Amino acid sequence: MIDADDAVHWWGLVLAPALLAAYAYAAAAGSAARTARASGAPAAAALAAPAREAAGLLLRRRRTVPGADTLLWRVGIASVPVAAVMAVLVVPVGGRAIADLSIGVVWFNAMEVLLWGGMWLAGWGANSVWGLVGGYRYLIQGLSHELPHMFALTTAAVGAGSLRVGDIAAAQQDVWFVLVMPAAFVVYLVSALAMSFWPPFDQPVGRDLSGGAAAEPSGPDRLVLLAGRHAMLAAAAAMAVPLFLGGGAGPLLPGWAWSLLKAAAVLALLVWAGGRVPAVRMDRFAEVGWVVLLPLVLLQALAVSVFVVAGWM
Amino acid sequence: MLEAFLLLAAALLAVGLYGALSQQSVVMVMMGLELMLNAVMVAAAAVWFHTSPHSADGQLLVLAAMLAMAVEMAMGFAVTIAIFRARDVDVTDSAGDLRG
Amino acid sequence: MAEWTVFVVCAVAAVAAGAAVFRVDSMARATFALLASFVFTAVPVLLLDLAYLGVLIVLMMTMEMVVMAVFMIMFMMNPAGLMPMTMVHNTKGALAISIAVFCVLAAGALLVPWPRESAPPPADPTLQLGEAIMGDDMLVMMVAGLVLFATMVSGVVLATGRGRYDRYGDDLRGRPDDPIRGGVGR
Amino acid sequence: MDSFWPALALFAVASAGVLGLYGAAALLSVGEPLVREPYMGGSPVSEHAVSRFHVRWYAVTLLFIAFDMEMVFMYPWVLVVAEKGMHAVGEMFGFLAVLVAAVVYAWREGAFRWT
Repeated sequence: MIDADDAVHWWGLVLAPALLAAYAYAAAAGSAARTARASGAPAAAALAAPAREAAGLLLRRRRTVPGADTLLWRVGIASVPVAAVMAVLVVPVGGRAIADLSIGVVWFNAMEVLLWGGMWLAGWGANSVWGLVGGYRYLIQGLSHELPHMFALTTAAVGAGSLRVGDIAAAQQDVWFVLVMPAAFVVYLVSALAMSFWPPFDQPVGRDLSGGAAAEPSGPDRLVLLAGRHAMLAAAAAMAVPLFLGGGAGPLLPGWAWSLLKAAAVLALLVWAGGRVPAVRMDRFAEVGWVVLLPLVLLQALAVSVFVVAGWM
Repeated sequence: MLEAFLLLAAALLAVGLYGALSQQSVVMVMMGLELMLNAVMVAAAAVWFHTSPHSADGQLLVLAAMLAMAVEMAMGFAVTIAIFRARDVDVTDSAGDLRG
Repeated sequence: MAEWTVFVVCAVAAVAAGAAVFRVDSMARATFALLASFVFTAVPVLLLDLAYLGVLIVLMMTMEMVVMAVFMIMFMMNPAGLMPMTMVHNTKGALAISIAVFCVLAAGALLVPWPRESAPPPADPTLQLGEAIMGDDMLVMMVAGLVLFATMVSGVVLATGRGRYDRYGDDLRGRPDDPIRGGVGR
Repeated sequence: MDSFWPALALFAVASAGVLGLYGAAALLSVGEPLVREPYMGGSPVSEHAVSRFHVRWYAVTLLFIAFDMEMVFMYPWVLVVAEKGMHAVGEMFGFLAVLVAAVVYAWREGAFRWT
């Protein structure tokens, strides 16, 4: 455990968080441009909007609430971006991850679940009703999408017979998993939106709660929470590439370029879909997640397992 | 190194036992039980690594402890909800009192 | 040496967080102290080459402790610990018993001549676990399936205040009388 | 054998990033924090938010805790299914079918509805 493994790419410690930040910024800029275009403003000016907002949040006088549990509040908010960065530990770019753990899929799952605690604490710590309700909304969304999400991850792992993300990407030499397991891919995308409470699953920070879990955080707290949310969406989009889209495979360009391009495409799809799909209320989604998505992805997993055992994959 | 892991497990078990014995609320008692099962997991993992890594029994014991924890939690909460609904209490001392 | 440092730091933190569970007033803090204790014990498990089980502890315990927090807030009279109050009985006796148990276990841990295995651990403990689950120890999974089934059914029976007959009426023919319509079905 | 040192290092990098943001804000931001009542749409705040909160979906949590224990077995199963063959597929999906039966029962009882 102490020896530096060959599979460890230490330079990724700087590069991966930087890339994640760039993708998170792109997601923020993309959704700002979409909003601007919808309201008739020039979309190009919106590309700098997230930077302006971040600078404003850094400079602004912060607010706090009497009776807030500051320790838990800060820990909860900070855990959102930290979990997103930790999740990309196992995400390969062109076949090279920081550390391609033998249980990479479980690692990604565990890091993404840390947001449950983080978001609930972000809501609870503020001593604000809206924030608290937002935190609870995030939990019921998690309870609804997490099992289908886990089975979607497992389906990709079954296809490769390995929990190592690098092996899963390598197993798609002949055919990308998105073609073999489309239902798992769709469920994965739905859960990617839900885990980063991106529209249409943005009820935890919904307008009807005047911002929900994000109602009270101000200044750097708010910046960290929102940056973490965008980073989580970017991390989930990046993970879709080795799981379903063949990793770095592609003609002409080198592997790393294909990985980055595909991740950007998935992220663009998620941001775009977020603006097109009507909001999904969590009280409806609970039953849909358990009664529709769960059996659907289980049948998908069964089909893939049979393919694997029969030697068709 | 095995001794160090077992000491950690013993300390966690003792802390959990203290909580399970001294707390009145059902939910807090469950937290004590969870800490004790946590100790079981550490001890099982350490014993597996140091005495019998060739068989998976130690690992299975960790899984069994985790399963016990989940079942204990789910059933504990279900029973607490049922008691709470019927009697409006969540304290072990009152739940033992049979008069309604 | 580095591993030893990590072990000592995490072991001390795990026990301290475990003790904090019963010391803090706020139920939210108590629950997340317990989660911290689990995460800190996952690190020593990772040090034992059990990558899968260590990460699994983080995964499962995060979900379980957040659910625990939900119930803590629902049931406890003073979830944020804003009014000092205690809900304990017989602390002295519990403390004495716990210390005695710790001493016995610690003596056992230090004095028992534990058998040592010279054979190295398997290259992939996760694979070993999978083979055990699907091979000789299949019974574990079978029993687990039945236990989980029983847990789910009895959990629903005990926990839901309104079952089928409450929602649809005695002849099961009315429209469900739900405060909020679900996503699937009537 | 996995090395988790990169994970520890990445945790340090991520934490340093978050702390850096807080540090920058401490240097750049204007004035002391303003202590204000939580936003309630203009209504006066009459009580702490952090009091008892009745979630309406508590039955889902129980089902989830039980069902997610299945993943404990499924992740290692992934590694051996190709080698063990159809018999392993049957075992795992039989196991899952039992749990799905419990989910269907819960659905019929309305456990996924807010009560």
